[in-house]
Amino acid sequence: MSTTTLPLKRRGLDYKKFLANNGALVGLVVLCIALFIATPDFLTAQNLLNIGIQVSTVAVLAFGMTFVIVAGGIDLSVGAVAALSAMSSGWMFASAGLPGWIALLGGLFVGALAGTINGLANASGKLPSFIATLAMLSVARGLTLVISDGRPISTPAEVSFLGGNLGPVPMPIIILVLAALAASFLLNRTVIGRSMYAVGGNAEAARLSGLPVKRILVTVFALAGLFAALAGLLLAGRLDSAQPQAAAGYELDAIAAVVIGGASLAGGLGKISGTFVGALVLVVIRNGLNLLNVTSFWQQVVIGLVIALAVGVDVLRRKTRSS
Amino acid sequence: MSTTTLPLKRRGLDYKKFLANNGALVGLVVLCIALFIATPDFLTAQNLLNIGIQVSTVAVLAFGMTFVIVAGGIDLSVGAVAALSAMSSGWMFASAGLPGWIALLGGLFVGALAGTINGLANASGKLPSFIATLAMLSVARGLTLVISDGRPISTPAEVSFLGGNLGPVPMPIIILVLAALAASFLLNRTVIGRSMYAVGGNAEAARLSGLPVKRILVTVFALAGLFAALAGLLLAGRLDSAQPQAAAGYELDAIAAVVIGGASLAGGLGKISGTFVGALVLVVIRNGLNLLNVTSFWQQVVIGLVIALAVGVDVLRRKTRSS
Amino acid sequence: MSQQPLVTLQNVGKTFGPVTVIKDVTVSVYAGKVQVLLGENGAGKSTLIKMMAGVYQPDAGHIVVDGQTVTLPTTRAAEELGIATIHQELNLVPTMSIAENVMLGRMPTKHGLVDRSALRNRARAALALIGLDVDVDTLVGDLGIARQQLVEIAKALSINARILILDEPTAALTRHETESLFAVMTDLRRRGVGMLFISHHLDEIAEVGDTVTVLRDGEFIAEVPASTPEDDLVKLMVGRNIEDHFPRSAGDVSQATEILTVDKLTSAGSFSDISFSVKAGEVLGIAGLVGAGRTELIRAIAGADRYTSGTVAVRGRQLPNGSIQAAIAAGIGHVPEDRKGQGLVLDASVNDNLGYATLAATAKLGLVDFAGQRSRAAEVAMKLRIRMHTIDQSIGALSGGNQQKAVFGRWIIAASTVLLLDEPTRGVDVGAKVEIYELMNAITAAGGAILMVSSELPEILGMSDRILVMRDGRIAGELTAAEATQDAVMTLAARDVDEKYE
Amino acid sequence: RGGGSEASGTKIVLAVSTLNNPFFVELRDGAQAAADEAGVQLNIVDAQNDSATQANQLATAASGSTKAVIVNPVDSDAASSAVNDLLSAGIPVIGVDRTVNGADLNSLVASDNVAGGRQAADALAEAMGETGSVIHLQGVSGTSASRDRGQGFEEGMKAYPNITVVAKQTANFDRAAALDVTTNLLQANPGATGLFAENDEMALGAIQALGSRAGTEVAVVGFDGTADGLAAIEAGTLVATIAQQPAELGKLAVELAIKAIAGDTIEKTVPVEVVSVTKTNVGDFAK
Ligand SMILES: Nc1ncnc2c1ncn2[C@@H]1O[C@H](COP(=O)(O)OP(=O)(O)OP(=O)(O)O)[C@@H](O)[C@H]1O
Ligand SMILES: Nc1ncnc2c1ncn2[C@@H]1O[C@H](COP(=O)(O)OP(=O)(O)OP(=O)(O)O)[C@@H](O)[C@H]1O
Ligand SMILES: O[C@@H]1[C@H](O)[C@H](O)CO[C@H]1O
Ligand SMILES: [Mg+2]
Ligand SMILES: [Mg+2]
Repeated sequence: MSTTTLPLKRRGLDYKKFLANNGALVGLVVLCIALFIATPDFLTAQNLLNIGIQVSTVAVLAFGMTFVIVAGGIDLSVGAVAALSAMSSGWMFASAGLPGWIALLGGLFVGALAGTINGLANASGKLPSFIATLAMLSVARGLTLVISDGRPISTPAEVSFLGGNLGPVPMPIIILVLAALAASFLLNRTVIGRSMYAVGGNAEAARLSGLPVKRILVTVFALAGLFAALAGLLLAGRLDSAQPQAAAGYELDAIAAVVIGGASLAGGLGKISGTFVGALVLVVIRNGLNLLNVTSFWQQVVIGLVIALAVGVDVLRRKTRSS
Repeated sequence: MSTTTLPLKRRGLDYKKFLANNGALVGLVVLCIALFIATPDFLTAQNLLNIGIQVSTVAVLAFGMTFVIVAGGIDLSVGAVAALSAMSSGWMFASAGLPGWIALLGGLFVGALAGTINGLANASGKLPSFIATLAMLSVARGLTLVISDGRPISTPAEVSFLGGNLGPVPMPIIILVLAALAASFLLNRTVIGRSMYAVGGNAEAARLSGLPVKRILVTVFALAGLFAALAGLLLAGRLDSAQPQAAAGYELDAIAAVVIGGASLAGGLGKISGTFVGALVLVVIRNGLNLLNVTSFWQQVVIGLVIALAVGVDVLRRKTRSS
Repeated sequence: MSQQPLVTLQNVGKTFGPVTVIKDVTVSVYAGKVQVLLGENGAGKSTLIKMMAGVYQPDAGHIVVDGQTVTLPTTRAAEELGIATIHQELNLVPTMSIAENVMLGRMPTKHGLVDRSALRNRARAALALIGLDVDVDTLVGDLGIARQQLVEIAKALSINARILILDEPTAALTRHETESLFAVMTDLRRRGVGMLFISHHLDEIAEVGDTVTVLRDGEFIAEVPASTPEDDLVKLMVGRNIEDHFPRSAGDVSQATEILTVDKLTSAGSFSDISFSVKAGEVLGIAGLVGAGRTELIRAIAGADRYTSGTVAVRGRQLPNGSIQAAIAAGIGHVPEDRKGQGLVLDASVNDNLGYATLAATAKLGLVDFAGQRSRAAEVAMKLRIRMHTIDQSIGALSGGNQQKAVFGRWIIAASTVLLLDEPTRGVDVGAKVEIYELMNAITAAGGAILMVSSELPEILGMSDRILVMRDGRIAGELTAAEATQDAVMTLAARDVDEKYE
Repeated sequence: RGGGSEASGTKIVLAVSTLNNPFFVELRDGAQAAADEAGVQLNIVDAQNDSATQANQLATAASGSTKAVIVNPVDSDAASSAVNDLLSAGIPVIGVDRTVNGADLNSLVASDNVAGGRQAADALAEAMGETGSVIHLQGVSGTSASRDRGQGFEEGMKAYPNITVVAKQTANFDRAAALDVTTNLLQANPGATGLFAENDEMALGAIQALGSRAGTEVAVVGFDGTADGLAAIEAGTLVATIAQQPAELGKLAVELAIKAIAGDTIEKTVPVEVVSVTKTNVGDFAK
């Protein structure tokens, strides 16, 4: 067989490829079927809309995180940056008196800026991304409190619109879809996106091949910051206010979504579609446990087990396939 | 210059080696000098004792984390496992009516058991350690709440003793020192300790060299669980009670301590002495900011900046040396 | 051979998913003999020996050790039967010391603890066997690739195996180290150790081998004595004759313009005061011993490392210090010495790996030219005869030689006119070497210039139009193609090598 | 457990901000007891102090067969849009412990945190003889409980010109954090004679840090009236705590919810006493 050299049959390749790229999908489907059997409240149009809305924040954060993890880094600051961006936006509107849409753009800018600083600290300052972004987590959360004096700030109508409806469709779902398309386009079709895989796979080989590794890393973190800002504004829109403690701890959810979605913290692997499935797994578990009225202490136990199982199903599947 | 080729001279090698292994030490020293100048309260015998006590929990957690990170993994569950161990110990004493010392040992056992489960999930179940331990974080925190019904349980005298004094010396400091010696001994002198570096540095090479990679990984996580239990009991001893939310979020502190101490999340690198310095950096910052009464909002900003600087100093130092 | 073999792979087969890599092959190793495996890149040599080493389990056939059928589920099981392996790809832990790497999995203990002095002593003894004299506390990650290879060899030697498998141990070595290794092999043979040896250096076969098993496309082709003439071996291996192993067709460059000009280039600690130029149509070879600083020089020219002083210019235009992108824009293509660590993204596809250097240049509006990249990659893969299952498979699963061709191919696609080659044919089979040499010819014929570092003297002598010899980070001398002989080069390279070793 | 009474089929959702704190555990217990007694099903969801999680949970509640919702908002502002969605779907919403700003709740059962903060200032001042220096331990930055209590305390302190607040630091409502922070603050302010903690958990951590000085040289005042807090008052280490009656809050909320489902008219606000508990009246509260 080893004779074939070049072009290459594609037997059922797409189906296999899809499953390989979306391992946790199997886990998600199993989870949904179980919930469908367990409670009639799960598979209702309203509940599915709820899930769509609920997944939006974590998924958007996780899309940004996907860039970082694909490129071999980690970003612990996304939750804090989300809060800082939304709070800055609220402040620009409420205290600085800027027009709502400028405040909205300003919030996005703050997120991208924080991400750029992460990227520079990592790429030029040679700080491990874990440390650079841990520092940013603390700084951004602190600044959020400073700006707000610990109080929520209500957001301009433009931001609240992000949390509302466009006709019958909730805006968070629209934004989620747009963010997914944009992230996936960036990662799959653009030079910078493809370069992220190379940098995460072997940064030295990428550098020697002439890829601008530093610039790529800065872009990666800037994008993570921008997506975090979008998630933060989305959240503020849903809550009609920027909260000083908004999105606290979400970084772990975002990383978990990316990893459940098939990426490796070692870098070089990851897909937006996988990340989306990973975020859905996390949200569907919580939604389902609420519907089933599992008591909140046991809920955490069950969440842990289901996360392990959802990823475990994928591991098992891969094992079976390869043998 | 370019003349030396082969046997590489050792000019002041040990001094260099020490610094190379303890990079953040420079950062710590700078930090201490700054605090010494800023406030007379810093460099008092009492305050140094306070720092010793305050660093004990995080440092013991971080020692356990060092094994995991050296072996190329990550353990997000240490904080939750610490709480579960202490709570189990309290429950064994208060509800099951077991003798205090059995409750103490029982607590340690629970921690090691949780760690072993992490290890098995990672090594045999092939779950990425991030996912396996994230699941354990959720499960252990949930079980802690279930056991305690959300209320603190007071601990037996044997556990409280861990938080007390032995003559003039605080027990947490004694335990800290013993834990550091044990961890460092394990990592440096034993075969399993050295094998952890091999597994983290190049798992494939370790496997091809006949090392029992799975067994090593299970041991690594079991040790992390055991150290977490010790930290949890120490904390409970200091508070005379096991708290359901004890050590929440400490996993990030523990990981940060290890990374500040010079380890890499890619595995294969790390030292107990470095981790200790890393933990001290975190605790000294917080102690200093309390002494200086920096307002709580700004405190977080400053903590972030100092973490970045402490590690940055090391990066700078290495740059200067190599050029 | 009436004697019972130490180990036999009996009618073994191996498949990876849909790909059959080994089909019904039998090969034996006898005490005191060196069995050679010969085959093109991707013929299945490494796969075959991995079954003997306990890395892979055969899908068909069985393994016989001392007349008993055995299974080797782990490397440890193989080691317990006295089988030690030097793998083609280095299997070292970069963050650990040489001593610990040599003794990995077999740490000496005292009272259950690592016995550090025994550890160092045994590691030193192992290094001494192959004449590597470095501090055993040095981290392996700080060593160049050649010394890492020596550590890997020392590691296997220290096992005191009855059966030693050597998968291309000489690929990264210069003649000097190769001779030390052969001396050890001769000694082992005398002591009754059976060996299985793989190399693409045909001259080495007669030197150390007893019998040769030839594989082609995973199938057994022939077993012949090691004294078989090289040409016959080549024919068995590739199925055709190779007329000229070094088909260098140099033109007259006396009137040609200088393409690459290096002036007083110095990098503190690595090399100093290096000046030379390469003209259009010329191949300049750089010879030297391991550690002479050749790799550092090449990396500095390529922009991979910063230098302290001096200048590098391409076609008269000075390149900025430490800029790989500027170098590439000026037409430079750099094939690094460590393909695994520096050349390839192992988890990425062959297609992606071939295209990295041209990703940005061929993009439109920042969007990747997928179709174009793919057709260019396919074309070059075909031209270089890269043996693979599909162009979308991860490059880590290709055989070593085919990986090397892919690194080369990246710069062919980029149409580089100044190639900096660091051990360009390491691990490449004779047939493919000639293909690479033809490509070098094509590039020089089109007015390009090539700077080639190689530790393979025949390659340096056969392909260079001019040879610089480096020693201790300086240029020790220059030879024209006409004056260059192995002796002349070695004399310049190693003039006071003995003093240096102590 | 909530499932006990399918007979009536009435499902009430209690959305609580967190159950990681004894205060809310007691609130939950009070609510559960009242639900059991009335034979209704009580589903309890825990937002773990995250406003967005709570919004998700409220939305999920709206899609089920829920008859009424009791909400203990993580943040009073952040809950409004989710609560308004419930109200416009015709589901009655009762607030408990904290109000929901910008929503027309059917009823609110609460104690007043700002007033409680003022009472804490008075209790502390009295114990200190209206003179001395005070350390103020704050809760999680940015939470309404911390904000309101801090605000009330500062307002209350203005009446005592001879008392100065020498340090104000956060200990995150957490006992262990309070132990370390208090230790550090005492280092810089060895002369402090009073300490206000925005909850009992922090007060207990501070007492641990003070050791034998607690209750003798340094007066400590907490907030909540948890079981451990009351025990500390009896032991003399805690001077006072501002007791809320969480079980009572939970019980009243469920009773109001049942009335609202039945269509009865209910009071818009049901105040629950916040009591300064000291050694003199601790006997009335012991649990
Ligand atoms: N893990 C694997 N998965 C899929 N294919 C593989 C794998 N390992 C090897 N192959 C394929 O098997 C064939 C034989 O590879 P092998 O490494 O044995 O060749 P080799 O004879 O050692 O070549 P070289 O001289 O280049 O080292 C190659 O085509 C390679 O792509
Ligand atoms: N950080 C380091 N510490 C110790 N030795 C080093 C370090 N870096 C490089 N060396 C050694 O310096 C020597 C010079 O390296 P270089 O790779 O340039 O030599 P070379 O002539 O290209 O030989 P080859 O590539 O065959 O090894 C090498 O032997 C390498 O092992
Ligand atoms: O009212 C509660 C309790 O006082 C608790 O201690 C912290 O959170 C507040 O909201
Ligand atoms: Mg091979
Ligand atoms: Mg070299």
